Formats: sequence, C-alpha cells, structure tokens
Amino acid sequence: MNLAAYFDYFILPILAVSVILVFIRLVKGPRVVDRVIALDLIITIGIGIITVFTIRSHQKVLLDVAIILALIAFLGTIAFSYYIEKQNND
Amino acid sequence: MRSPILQAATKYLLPILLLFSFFLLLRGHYYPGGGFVGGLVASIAFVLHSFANGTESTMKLLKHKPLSLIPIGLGISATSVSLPLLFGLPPMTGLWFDEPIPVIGMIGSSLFFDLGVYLVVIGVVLTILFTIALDNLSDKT
Amino acid sequence: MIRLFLMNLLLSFIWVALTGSMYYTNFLFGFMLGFGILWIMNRHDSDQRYFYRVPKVLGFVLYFFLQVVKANLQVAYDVMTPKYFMKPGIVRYPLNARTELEINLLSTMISLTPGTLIVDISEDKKILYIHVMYLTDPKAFVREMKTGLERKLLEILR
Amino acid sequence: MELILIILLGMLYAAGVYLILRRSMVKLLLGIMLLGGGTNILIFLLGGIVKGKPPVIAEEAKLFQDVFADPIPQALILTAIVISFALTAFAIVLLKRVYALVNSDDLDDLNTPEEEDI
Amino acid sequence: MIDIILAILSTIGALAIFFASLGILRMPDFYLRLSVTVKAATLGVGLLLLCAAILFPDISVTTKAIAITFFLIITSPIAAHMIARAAYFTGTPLWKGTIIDELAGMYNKDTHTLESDPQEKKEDFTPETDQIADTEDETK
Amino acid sequence: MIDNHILAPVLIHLFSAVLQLIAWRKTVTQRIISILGTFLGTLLAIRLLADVYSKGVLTLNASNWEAPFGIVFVADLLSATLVLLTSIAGLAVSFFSATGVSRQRMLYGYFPIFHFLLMGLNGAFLTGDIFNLYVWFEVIIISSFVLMTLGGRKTQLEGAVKYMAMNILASTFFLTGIGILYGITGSLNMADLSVKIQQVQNQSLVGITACFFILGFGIKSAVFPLYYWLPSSYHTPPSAVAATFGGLLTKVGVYAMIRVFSLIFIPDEFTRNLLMIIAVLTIVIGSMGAVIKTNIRRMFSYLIVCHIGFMIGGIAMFSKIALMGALFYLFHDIMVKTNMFLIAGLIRQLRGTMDMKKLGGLYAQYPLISLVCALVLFSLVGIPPLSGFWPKIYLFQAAFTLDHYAFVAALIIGSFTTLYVIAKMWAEVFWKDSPDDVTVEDKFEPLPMFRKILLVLPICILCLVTLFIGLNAEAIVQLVDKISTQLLDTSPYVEAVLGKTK
Amino acid sequence: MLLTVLSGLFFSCLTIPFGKMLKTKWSILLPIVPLLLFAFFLTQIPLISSGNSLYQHINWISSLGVNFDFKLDGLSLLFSLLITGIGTAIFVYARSYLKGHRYYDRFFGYLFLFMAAMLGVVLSNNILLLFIFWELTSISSFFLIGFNNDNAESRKSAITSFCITGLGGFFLLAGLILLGNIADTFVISELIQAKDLILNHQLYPVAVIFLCIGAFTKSAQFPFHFWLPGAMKAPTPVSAYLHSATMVKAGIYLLARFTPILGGTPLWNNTLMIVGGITMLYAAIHSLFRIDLKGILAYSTISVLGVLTFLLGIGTKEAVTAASVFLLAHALYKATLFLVTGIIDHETGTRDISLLSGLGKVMFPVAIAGSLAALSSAGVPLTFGFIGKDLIYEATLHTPQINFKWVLTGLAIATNVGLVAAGFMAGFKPFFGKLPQQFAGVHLPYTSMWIPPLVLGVLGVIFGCAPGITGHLLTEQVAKNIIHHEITAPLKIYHGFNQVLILSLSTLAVGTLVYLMNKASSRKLAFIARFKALSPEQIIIGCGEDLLKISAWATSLSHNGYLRSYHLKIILFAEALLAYKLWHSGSISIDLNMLTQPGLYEIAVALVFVGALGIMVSTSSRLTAVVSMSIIGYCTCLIFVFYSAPDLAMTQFTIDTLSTVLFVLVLYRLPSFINLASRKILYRDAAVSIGFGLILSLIALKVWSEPITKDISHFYGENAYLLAKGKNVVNVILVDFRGIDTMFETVVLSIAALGVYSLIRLRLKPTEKE
Ligand code: NA
Ligand code: NA
Repeated sequence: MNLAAYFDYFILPILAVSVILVFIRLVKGPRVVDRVIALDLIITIGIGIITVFTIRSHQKVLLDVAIILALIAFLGTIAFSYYIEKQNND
Repeated sequence: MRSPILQAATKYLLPILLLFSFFLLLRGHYYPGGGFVGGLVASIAFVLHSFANGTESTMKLLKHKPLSLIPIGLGISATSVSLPLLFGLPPMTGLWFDEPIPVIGMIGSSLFFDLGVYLVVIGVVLTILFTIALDNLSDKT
Repeated sequence: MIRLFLMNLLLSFIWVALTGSMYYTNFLFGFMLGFGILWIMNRHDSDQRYFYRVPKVLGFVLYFFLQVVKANLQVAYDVMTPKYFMKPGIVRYPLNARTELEINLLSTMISLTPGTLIVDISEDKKILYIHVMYLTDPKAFVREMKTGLERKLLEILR
Repeated sequence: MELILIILLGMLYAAGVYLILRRSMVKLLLGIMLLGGGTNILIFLLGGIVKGKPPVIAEEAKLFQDVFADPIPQALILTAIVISFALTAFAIVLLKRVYALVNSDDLDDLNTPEEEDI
Repeated sequence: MIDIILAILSTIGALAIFFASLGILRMPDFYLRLSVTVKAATLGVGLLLLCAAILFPDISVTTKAIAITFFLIITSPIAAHMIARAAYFTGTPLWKGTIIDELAGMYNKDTHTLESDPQEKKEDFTPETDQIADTEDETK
Repeated sequence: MIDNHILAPVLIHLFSAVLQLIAWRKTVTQRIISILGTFLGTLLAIRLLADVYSKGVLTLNASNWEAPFGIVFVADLLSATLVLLTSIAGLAVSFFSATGVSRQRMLYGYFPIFHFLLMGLNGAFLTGDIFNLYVWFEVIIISSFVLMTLGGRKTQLEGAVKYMAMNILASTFFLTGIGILYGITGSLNMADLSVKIQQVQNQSLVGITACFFILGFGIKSAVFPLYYWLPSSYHTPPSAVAATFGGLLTKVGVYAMIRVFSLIFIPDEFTRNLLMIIAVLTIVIGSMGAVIKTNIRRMFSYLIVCHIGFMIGGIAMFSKIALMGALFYLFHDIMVKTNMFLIAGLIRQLRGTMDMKKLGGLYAQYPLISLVCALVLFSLVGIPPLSGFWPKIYLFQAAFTLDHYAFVAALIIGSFTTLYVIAKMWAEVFWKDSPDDVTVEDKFEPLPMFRKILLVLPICILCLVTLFIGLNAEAIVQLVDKISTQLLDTSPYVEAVLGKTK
Repeated sequence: MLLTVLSGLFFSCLTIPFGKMLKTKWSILLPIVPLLLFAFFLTQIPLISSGNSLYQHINWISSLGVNFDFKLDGLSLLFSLLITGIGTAIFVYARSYLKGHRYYDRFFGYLFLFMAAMLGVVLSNNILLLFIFWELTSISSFFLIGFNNDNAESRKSAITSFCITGLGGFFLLAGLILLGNIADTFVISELIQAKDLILNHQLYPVAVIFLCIGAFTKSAQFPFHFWLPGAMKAPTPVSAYLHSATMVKAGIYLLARFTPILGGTPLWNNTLMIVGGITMLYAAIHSLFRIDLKGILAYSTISVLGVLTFLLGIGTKEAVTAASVFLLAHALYKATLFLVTGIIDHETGTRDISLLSGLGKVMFPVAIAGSLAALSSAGVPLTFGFIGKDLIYEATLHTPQINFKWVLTGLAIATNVGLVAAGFMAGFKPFFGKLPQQFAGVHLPYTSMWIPPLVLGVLGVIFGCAPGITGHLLTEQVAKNIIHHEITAPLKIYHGFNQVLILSLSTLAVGTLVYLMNKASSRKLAFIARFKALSPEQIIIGCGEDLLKISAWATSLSHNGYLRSYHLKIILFAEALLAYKLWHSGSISIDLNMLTQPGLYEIAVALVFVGALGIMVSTSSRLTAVVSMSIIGYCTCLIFVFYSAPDLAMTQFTIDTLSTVLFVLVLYRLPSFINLASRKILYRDAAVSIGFGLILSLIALKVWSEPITKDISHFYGENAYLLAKGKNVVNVILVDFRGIDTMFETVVLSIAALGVYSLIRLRLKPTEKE
C-alpha cells in the first residue's frame, strides 16, 4: 500500500467522516452558538481536506484557497458572536 | 463590549490581511487571485478592524469615506479600458511594457484594470458594511 | 538584543546568498551557523540574554507542543469512552502579564491548549476568565498556570 | 460525481423555489441566493468538470501539458457570484429598511392599499 | 522512510481532527465542545500541512503551509473567545457537572462590560448567575 | 469592419456617471453633466445609426480578440435604432429630472445611477455576446432597483421588493439558459452560437434551452403570466424614473427576445404558438387591468403590459411583415411610453396627485400643455396618422395572412381598451373641473420660467419625435423593412462578426 | 384635393396661435374657408356630372401602400358639397351662436379639423387614407361632443360616442386591411377591379361583417345607435353638422363606397336591409316619445340613417337613387331643424317640446325655416323630402326579393309615419299655437343665426320643385358610382297616380294624425323609460359594466398583491413549459464512463450540503438559516476546489463570509420566523418546488450527456500566456479576453453600493413627492 492509496483510503475518509460528525452537531444545535462553532470546525476540517487534496492532485495552487480560508473564516464566527451577544431573542 | 483580545489581534491581523490582499492582486495574472479576491480580502481587513474597534474608528483610520474609492477605482479601470482607443485599438486591448518587472512580472494595462477593480471592490464592500453599521448605531440612539 | 537578532538574520541571508539556494532548510542552517558564530564572538559580553533566549524559545515551543499533544490525548480518551471524566468550570485568573503582546500570546496559548479556553478578559485587562475541562481545584489550577505557562512565557518575553 | 452535482443543483433550485414561495422576506432573500447557487453549479457542471486540473499554466511551461478544466464557466460563475453579491447586498439592506418601516419581515405587512396612492 | 514519517504525521493529524469532531458531537455543553474542537482541529490541520510541505520540494508550498498554520493559530483562539463570550452572555447553560462558575454575575448587563473587581458585582442582576443546566444534555 | 465608435454611446454614459460620482453632492454640476452627456450621447447615437445605415453591420472586437474569442459589440440597424431611441428618451428624462426630481434624491446619486442605467441599456442593445448581455441586464436591473428605491417611501419599498424578486428570478432563468447554451455549444458569441446551434445533435435540447430564454425575457418584458412585477412597481418611483422604466425596461426584454429568437433559436411551430398564446393573453390581461385603474400610473403600467402583447404577437408570427409591425410598434412605444410617464410626472407637479378622481381642470388651466399631452395620448391609442397607427396595419396584415384570428381579436380588444382608458383619462384629468373637495397643490405655477421649460420641453421633444415617427412613417417603414430583412436573414450579421471565412 | 383637406387642418392649427384674434371681429374670416371650398366643389359639378372623375396622387408612405390618393366622383362630390355647403351655414351660425364663449377659438379649431377629416373621408381613394380621416372625424367629434367639458353628462356622452365609433373603427381597420390583403392593394378603384377575388375569398364574410360594424357604429345603426342621442350634449351647431348632415353619414358613405366592392351578395344585402330596417322603425317609434327637441331630432336622424342603410341593402338602382336623394334631402331639412332648435334653445333656454309653442309670433323667419324643413321632412309634395319618400316606396316596391315586397314596404310606411310626426313636432310645434307668457320676451336672434337655416330650408323647397337639377347634376352620378349602373329615369315631381303616390299621401295623412294625437309629455317619456332595461343601450352599457367588473375581479385575482402567489404562477408556468419540452425530448442515455468517480470526502461534502439545505428550509431561527447558508456556500467552495476552480473557490468563500457578515448585521433585530402558512399550502409549495428541482435536474442530466465542443477554451489555453501574458487563464479571461464583463460587473457592484448608501441615508421629507 503506497502513500497515495493511504491518503485516499484512510486519511480522506476519516476527514469525511469527521465532517459528517460535525454536521450532526450542526443539525442538532441546540443553540445558534453550537451551530456557529460547528460551522467553524467544518471550515477548519475543510482546510485539512484541501491540504490532502492538494497533495493528492499535485496542484499546489489549491493551497491558496486554504490560505484564504484560514485567514478569514474566523470573521464569520466573529460576526455571529458579535450579534448573538446583541440580541437575546433568537 | 469590545474585546481587548480581538482589538489586540486586529493590530497585527490588519497589516497581514492588507499585505495578503495586495499579494493576491499582484499575482492574479499568474496564480489564483486577482482584483476581486484581493479587494474582498482587503475590505475584510477593515471590516475586522471595525468589529474590533468600532466603525467610527475604522472610518477615522481610512480618513476618507470609502464611497470616494468607487469613482477612483471605476475611473482607473474605465481609463485602462478606453486607453487603447487613443492608440486606435479596440477598447480593453492589452497594452504591455516590453520588459518584465521583478516580483510582479509583466506590467500591462490589465494590471491597472485589476487595480481599479480592487479599489472598487474595497469601496463597495466598505460602503455597504459601514453604512449599515452606522445606521445600526444611530438606530439605537 | 535586537541588534544581535538582526545581525543573525543578516548572516543567514549572506549564507543563503553564498550558497544560492533559497530553501528553508538552507536558511535555517545559515541561521544556526550565524547563531553559533555570534555566540562565540560575544561570549564575554555582559548581555547574554539573546543567547539564552533562543534556546529558551525553542524549549518553550517544544514544551507547548508536548502540552498540546498530551492534552489532546486526554481529551481523545474522554471523547472515545462513553463516560465523562471531566470536571469543568470557569476560573477567575488574575494576570501577571501586562503588555498587550504578553496578554495576547498567553491567551492564545491557553486557548490552544486543549482543556482550557479563554471565555473573556476583564475590561481593565487584569483578569482572565478561563474555562477549564479538568478542574479539580481552581486554586491549584491558577497556581499551576502561574508557575507553568505564564512564567515560561514571561521569561522569554521579558 | 456529476450525478451528485445534478442532484445537488436540483435540490438547490427546489429549495430556492420553496423559499421564494414563503411570506417572510428573509426567506425570500435566502431563496434567491439558493437559486443563484443552483445556477452556478449548473453552469459549472455543464461546462464539463475535471478533477484536480486547475486552468493555471505551470510555472515552467508556456502551454498546458495536460488536460485542464474549462476556464470559461469559471469566469462566468465568478462574474455571476460577484453580481449576485451586489444584488444580495442591496436586497439585504432593502430588507433592513422594510423592517424599520413596517417592523416585520412579513411581506404582507408591506402591501399598501391602492387608496394610498398619490 | 519519508513515506512512513508522512503516514504517521498524517494519521495523527487526521485522528486529531476526528477526535475534535467526535468531541463536538459528544461533549455535553457548548463550552466543552468549543474547548475540545478549536485546538485539536488546529493541530490536525497543522500536521497535514506539514505533510504537504514535506511532499512538495518547493519553497512556496512550505511558505503557504507555515502561513496557513500561523493564521489558524492566530485566528482560532480569537474566534473561540468571541463566541464563548457571546454564548455566555446570552445565557448558554453550562453542563450540570460543572464544578464552579466564577464568571457568574460579573457582567454588566447594560454596558456589556466585564468588571475585574468582584466588589462591584451587581446583586440585583441575577438571571444569568446560575447557568448550570439541570439535565444531562443541556435543555433543548 | 472594426469600428471603435460603436461603444461610444456606452462609454459616454460611463464617463458621465464617473464624473458625476466625482462631483458627488454637487447637484448643479451633475445636472449639467447629465444634460451634456445625454445630448452628446444622442449625437453619437445618430452618428452610429447613420453609419450603420450606410455601411451595414458594424462590429467591434473588445480586447482586440477575434470573435468568438473575445466579446464582440455589434451594431446592426436594430441595435443602432434602439440606441438612438434610448438616447433620445434619456435626453428627455435628463431634462425633466433637472427640475422634476427632488434635490434630496440628487444628493444621493440619482444622476450617476440614471446614467449607469442608460449605459446598461445601450450596452444591452449593442453587445453580441450572450453572457455579456446578461451583465448588461444586471447593470440595468441593479440601477433600476436603486432608482426605484431612491427616497425609501413605503410604497416604493413595496414596489421594489416585488420588482426585485421577480427580476432576479428572470435573471436566474436567463443565466440558467446561458449555462445550458454553453453546455450544448461551448460558445457564448451570439453569431457563433447561431452557427453552432445547428450542429447540436440533440435538437430537442435546443428547444428546452429556448424555453429558459422565453421565461427570462418573458419576465423582463412583462408578458402573461410573468408580468406581475410591472404593475406592482411602476407606479411607485419618481416620475422621471418611471418614465425611463416605462419606456425602456420592458423593451430591452422585447429586444432580447427578438435578438435571441432571430439569431440563435429560430422559432419553431411550438414556440410560435406559445408566443402567440402569450401575446393574446397578455393583451387581454393588460387591458383588463388598465380599464379598472384610477391612478394614472397604475393604468399606464397595465397599458405597457397590454402593448407588450402587440410586439410579442409580432415576434410570434415571425414573418417579415409581422416583424416590421413589432419593430415599428417597439420604436413608437419607447417614445410614447416614456413621454406618458413624464406627463404623469408633470401632472403630479401641477396637481400633486395622480389619482384621476382627484384630478381635473388641466385643459382649462394649461390648454397648450394639454394639447401636447393629447397628441401623445392619441399617438398611444393609435389614432391615425399618429405613430401608434402604422404598426397595427402590419400586425393586422400579418395576422390575417397567417390566420391568427385570435390575435386579430386581441389587437382590436387592446386597441379599444387603450382608446377607452385614454378617453376616460382625458375626460377625467383634462376636461373635468378639479373636484371641489380636493385642494390643488400646484407646484408648477410658482416655478421660475426656466424650470418650467425644463419640465415641459422634454415632453415636447418626445412629442415631436412621435409626430415624426407618425407623419414620416415612410422613413420608419423603410427602416423596419431593412431591420426585419436583417433579422430574417442573419448571414450578414454572422459574417460581420465571424468574418467571411467561417 | 389634398389642398382642400389640408386647408381645414391648416386653419385648425392656426386657431392655436391666433385663438385670441378669432375672438374679435376677425372671426368674420371663419366662414370664408368652407365657403371657398364649397365654391371649389361647385365648380367641379360639370366635370363630374359628365361622368368623369378627378384623381390626385401624392406619395406618402408608399412602402405601406398608403398614399394621398384622392378621387372626386359623384358620390364624393355630393358629400363634399354637403360638408362644405352645410359647413358654411354652420360656420356662419356658430359664429353668432357661441359669441363670447370662453373657448370660441377651440371650437372652430375642432370644427375645421372635423371638416377636413370629413372631406378626407369622402375624397380618399385609398382605404387606409380613408380610415385615417375616418378616425379623425371620430376624434374631432369627441372633442366637439365634449366641448362643454365641465358638464359630466357631456363628458360621458363624448366618451360613449368615441368608444362606440372607435371600436367600430378598429373593426373597420381590420376589415380594410383584410380587404387590402386579399386584393393586395389599398386603392379603392383597384379594389373594385378585384371584386371577384374578394367575393370568392373565404374571409369575405369576415370582411363584410367588420366593415359593417365600422359603418354601423358610425352611422348609429341599431344596436349601436344610442350614442347619437347622447351626443346631443354637444352645442347645437355641432349636432346639426356632425350628427345630422355629415359624420353619421360617413357610415352611409362607406357602405355606398364599398357596395361596388363587396355588394351584390345576399350577405351584404340582407345585413344592410335587416339592420337598416330595424333601426329605422325602432328609432322612428322612439322619436315619438321624446320631449326634448334634440332628442326627437336625434331619433329621427337615426331612423333616417336606418332608411339609408336599408335602401343600400335593397341595392337596386331605384333604391340607390332613393338613398342618394334622401341623403341630400335629409341633410338639408335636418340641419335646418337642428339650427332652428338651436335658436329656440338659445333664446328661450329650453328645448322641452311640451313647453314650447307659438314662437312663430316672435321669430318669424325662424318659424319659416322650421316649417319648410318640417314639410320637407314629412315629405309634403313640392319639397325635396317628398321626392325622397317617393323614391323609397319605389324602391321597396321594386325589390328583387319579391316575396318580401310588402314587408319592406310596410316597414317603410311605418317608419315614414313616425318621421312625419317627428318632423312636425320639431318644425311646427314650437312655432304654432299660443305663445306662453314666459316666452313673451323672446326675440329674434342675430341675423347670422337665422339666415343659415332659412337658406337651407328654402333650398329644400327649391330642389323639391326642380328635382331635375340635383338629379341630373348629382344623384345620377352618385347612384352610378354605387352600383355601376346607368340611371336612366330622371327625378320627377310627379310620376303619375300610382301605388307610390297613394302610399306617400297616406303616409302623410297618417303621420299628421299621429302628430295631432301625440301629445308630448313627460309621462310618455316615463313610459318609454320603463323599457330601458331592454334597450340596446342598457344592454351594451350593462355588458361594458359587467366587463369592468370581470376585469376588476380577474385583475385582483391574478394580481393580488402577494409576491409569493406571483412566484407560484411564474414557477408553475415554467414547470409546465419545461416539463412539456422535456417530455417531448426523448429518453436520456448516460455514458457511465464519462462520470468522474467521487471520493468519500466528496460524498460527505454533498451530504452536508443537502443537510444544510434541509435545515435552511425547515428552521425557524434566522441565524441558523444564515449558518446553513454559509455551510452551503462553503460546501460549494469545496466542490470548486475539487473540480479545479481555485479562483472560484476563493471568491465564493470571501463573498460568502461577507454575505454572512451582512446578514448578521441586518438580521439581529428581526423577530424569528413564524410559520404563516397552513400545512396544505406547505405541501403544495413543497410539491411545486420539488417538481421544479426535478425538472432542472433532468434537464441538466440531459444536457450534460451531450458532447460539447471546446474550441474557445482551447484557444484560451493556448494563448493565455503567449498572447495575453498570463498563466491563470481564469484571470486572463476576466481581465483580458472577457474584460468587458468584468468592467461592467464592477459597475454593478458600485451601483449596489450607491444604492445601499442612498437607501439607508436618504430619508425624504414627507412634503417632497417627486
Ligand atoms: Na469577473
Ligand atoms: Na478554529
């Protein structure tokens, strides 16, 4: 079993399952804050998936997307928290 | 209600994001990126600043209204679109300097065009967000 | 100190230029080489802080990394097993760190360590409220933190 | 994967339509956004999808050595994304103004009887 | 040899992410979920990026890998802090097994400010003081 | 034939708008730039039409890439004529706006957006690329959203929400259509598409694609059962805006319909029948709406719907005569509808309301203005020899030749309804005395002479153009004759774009 | 001839700038114009009576076949003389009648326009040109009827008449174009040549019916007659000119003009006879019940118009001759009666026949004029009316439908009896008997007001005494123009003692009897009003009102103010259309080898995608909806990464983040979603949307399985670096190949920003309306 297959059949599936697990939390909530952190985690895992995918497809340009994700994903979370704090009726 | 942690982080995130946005702008012709994404990232930098320090302080940081960036950006890109007309060429024709410049590569009208796009995007996003944010503030009072 | 750091950087760049290979390992090698040269040259100077600090930084990074791995394992175990072992709580933590950089680095590190999380900081930046997963005694936690992470960090920075 | 994308785009269109049939203006907006997303995926799919071959010429090369993904649909979608952002931004603000005016996002509250015409 | 190192690194990374995911799903309250996820995922992604940096003999990839890790390390604690604070402020309950909550009642509800001195604690403001939930998996 | 000045009518408005943005909040400067810009634009449009008339189809390869690789701009007679009409309407509205639009609105960007709108319209008429057409459509709708909401009154917002939702839906259909079109042909250049579409193996897909364009453009041009946005919104914005909308916006939809169905999809039996049914129902539903409304602009809105049916019917028949009728009607309609909404605006200046129940006494007080209005209104009805009359001849002829008797009936119904509502309006607004219980707020009388002229002059200009179209119909007939020839035989268009080799 | 038409238009326009001048003594110039025109037409009589015609052709819109084609033949000449001759009288009369009126100038403007239009109608040799003038008569009469526009009744009548004639006009237009289509010409003289072609065309009946509707509405035939009594709201000179002498006769002219083209078939003849017959009798009876002088005159006019139609329907040479004579006779006496009525109204202030009597004592010349007209109208021997009546009986007795001979004659008798009585009521009743005290102060009006009716009245007698003049000079030619048949029998006063004479005299006797028995009173008016519900006016107006109600109902049903219902209709239409097309597009075949294999991670992304959609649709929390929106955008972004679109992924992600920020900024104030729809509606909407999604999926599948050519993207791939100096092809497309898109896309962005700015900042003051 070479490394490529290892990535394909072990690493990526684990990441995929992780995404699904996090998504279950997103569905369950129960509060918006739970959903927000689930979203944040999905994005982080996504960066991981992109990284592995970059390795697998030998396309280093795809890493640029990961940079943007890493840099600005938290803005969404901040925005959510900023206004969750302001409104109490959701 | 502002978070000191966020404020502090913004101090170094703002320059990083701006630098990164410029990086995206300049190398857009060769790698993923370009004026749009660059502009969006740059505006996100200021949005972050406004989250941390309040919209008024970001406005102060910018000195001018972001709205004024729009005509400037549009002017630049419109000029680079119609500049070839002066040479009797169809609009939007790429005009290039002969020699490449280090770091950026070939310099041509498309880079100016992208710069215009970059400025417009910043102007637009900031105008939209700040207008809303200031309105939210004034609603409260 | 800054002068030495810049000097070190300059030396490593010269090394890179000499070898003509702009690869990280090469740069790192140049940096270490430069560090060695500088240390030898400045061995008798009164101010030895720079030469202590670089190994300390490395040591701290290693310490932090180990903390992270350790805590991760703990959490992993807790997550995997059906029963919860944690005793969470929100702890009031008076800060020794004063400057912005200190506070920021400290809070980042606390947050990155599994099991601890900054919930908020007081307006005057004197108190941190930390959510801790495995809390047996709040006092003990604060003491441990003061002597562990915070002290090590402040040692490097001050 | 194409089949999955086909199902996804159908669902996007369906959800978009379902949401624009609601009374809430927020849902209307979300529905519009979903429809836009569906369209983007449709264009992306129909332009022909290729895995892991971005249309970026390699550093050392002057031409593509290999198959590459069709850049045209990408450029079109990019334009479409930006345009729908503009529209969405405006629509969101419209929503804000509507809310400030009628104090709800129920579209029925916005309806003005004809007698109020000037 | 290098393959084995890569395999190990990537496995640790993937598992860290996996445990973070499991954690967010299994942990009984919001703060615990948050606490588990932020770092594990960051660690995992960092390790995966390390693999990429090793695999591509290219400075730009290494730079990017470092940049991504760096950005994640900077941003995720901030995001976590912001959302935790918002959650606390809006009364997201703590798990019933929580042993202490020293933040209770510290907020000034009107100004959203957090005083450092417990003496200024407002006695008349109590609704959020006891946020510890009664049920196993917090109230839905 | 590469000609750079094809884009001039677009660029002039782009630069006007940018200059006005630079002169933000300087309303006098903006007004001057606007009038100058629209005037220059009109001159350029005349030059373009003259060139196209004498030299044939002109093209411009933007970015200097040969078609179909770059975006090509094409000026054929249809485009050039519509550009000219847009420019004239723009000029008139620009004059009117200088006084007719409140200073507050000018301070918040009325003029630049108005110019962006004109730019979008000209661009849509001139582009030869289907996706570029989409971009122009978006320029048009976003500027119209802004113009529609400018001022932010409740009715405006109500209208804007509906207008916006349905127009975005239209764009969605349009864009989906483009996606599919690219999926089956791999091209976006309309001339290239007209060639490649015939090579598609599964022609049934072409039919499906065409449906998306029918839906998209159908919503834009407000045909039954897709028209709802129009009567929901056109009565809400300031009159100068409503004039631009009423005259031009739906017509872009009609233009796009004509362009796409003459160049890319040649309408088959099904499409023609479908369009014919749509046309007849559009006329009927528009008529029904128009007869019951007492607010002038609401009534006009339904009249727009009704008359769109005439043009769609012409397209549905797709014979030379039918197209001539549709085109002639299109040209006439642009001028008259713009003017009608300007008149509505003038009426509001004069009386402070647009409700026919509360209006009255205009003929007694302003006989000359009323007379000009009468000319316009009766042009709309199609009282011969005014402009609305001539196209109906062609439409009747085509309908009889092709045995579309339902359309004959619809034409009669539509014309009759128009006549009825216009007569009613004339009686209520101009003849009747002002009702006693209504206090008249005349904003017009106290205005200085110069501003009065600014309000009335555009109406007169458009009226003169309408009279020209009506009395010098021979010229228009010659023009639409040539245009419909170009539409039915697209080879000159395709050759001009792709070159003779293809 | 163009000049004659244009002169009217010209002077009509002149009244706008010189309106003020006209109100002074310059108004004397006004009657000069029709007078000169009248003189011109008089000079043409010799030419025409010798059987020639005068042609004129000036190009106008030749591609459409609409040119200034004029032709002056007997028929045209008769009408032209009527128009200008009576026009002169009317102008003279109206100058005084309206003296000092506020809108004096306007009135003459309209009148000139009308005269020009009318001349145009009768002179045109091109049916579309004819139509143009036809419509101009409608519009000028609209203005004239509504001349007293502050009167609500007046406005209503104007609209009614305009609508009826306008509707007819559109039918006429359709009919004319149909004819033009069949014969491939719009020139009347050429159409006559193509008669066979037209008669044998399958659409011939349509053409006849459309044309007849046009003519019948214009000349107030049953059941469209009711606008004419309403039109009496116009000033009396207008009634005299338009509604007795000229405009209403345009319909008759049209029928006459088209007889050689369409006539001679049972359809044509029967339609005209039946409609004309009903009209003449119906109106004659009605006229007896009126107490308003103008009402009486209106109904008797309708009746006469019915007679004329009826005669044209009979279509024999006798009938046509009768029509042409009766036309002229009626014009003369009816104009006189109207003018007389106008004088009475002007001087006494009332037109109530039950009040008026004995006015002969105070306005003798007027009484003379009225009496002469009444005699002519009654068909007393030695008046022109007598000759007309004679010819009518002649025509009915010699009808080709020999079986119906007595039916037709009976109809004619009954009608004429009514007309005799009506004529006496209008012409005698006001002048004879005792002068009531209230009218003692009444005096003779301006000379210029009583001269015109007197002249017209006297002319009726002159023509009656010497019918040969008109017969030889005009009516023979007229009849010839109508049926293309030489008329040999000249008009005579006395044909010998025969059936016709007996009929004429007995008609006169019975009519007089009816007049004497029939006391005008409001009771009778009330009596006839009881049948109002059954009258065509009531039925048509009722239908109109019902149509309005239906319109209101249909409009509020379809355009009900609810955006969602509009969307529903649009989507349903789209579904129906697309499903139909899809159904007919054959089966789908998929080449499974073309599919790319999805990894587990892709499936996971897709699952998350679907789940997020589900949350979004079902959640009741807005922020959760926004979170799902972000997830969806983010999953899209991952799909873009997997399928080679890094630029897209970047943009999608940044824009998604910004949209989230935007949403959050705006949403936090709003209340959460309430479920506002019932379960049934939710199911319905779900079904509709699933259907739509399914259709789109199927279409996408079908299109995807089609091969696609990639010339253009390959061109981009090959030239992006070599010619456009960039390696990221997407960006090269964005800033170079398709840079124009990008340029204007930034404009879209800018406009949105400006819009947001203005939408939030601009709060208009309530006083500002525009
Ligand atoms: Na773009
Ligand atoms: Na994180």
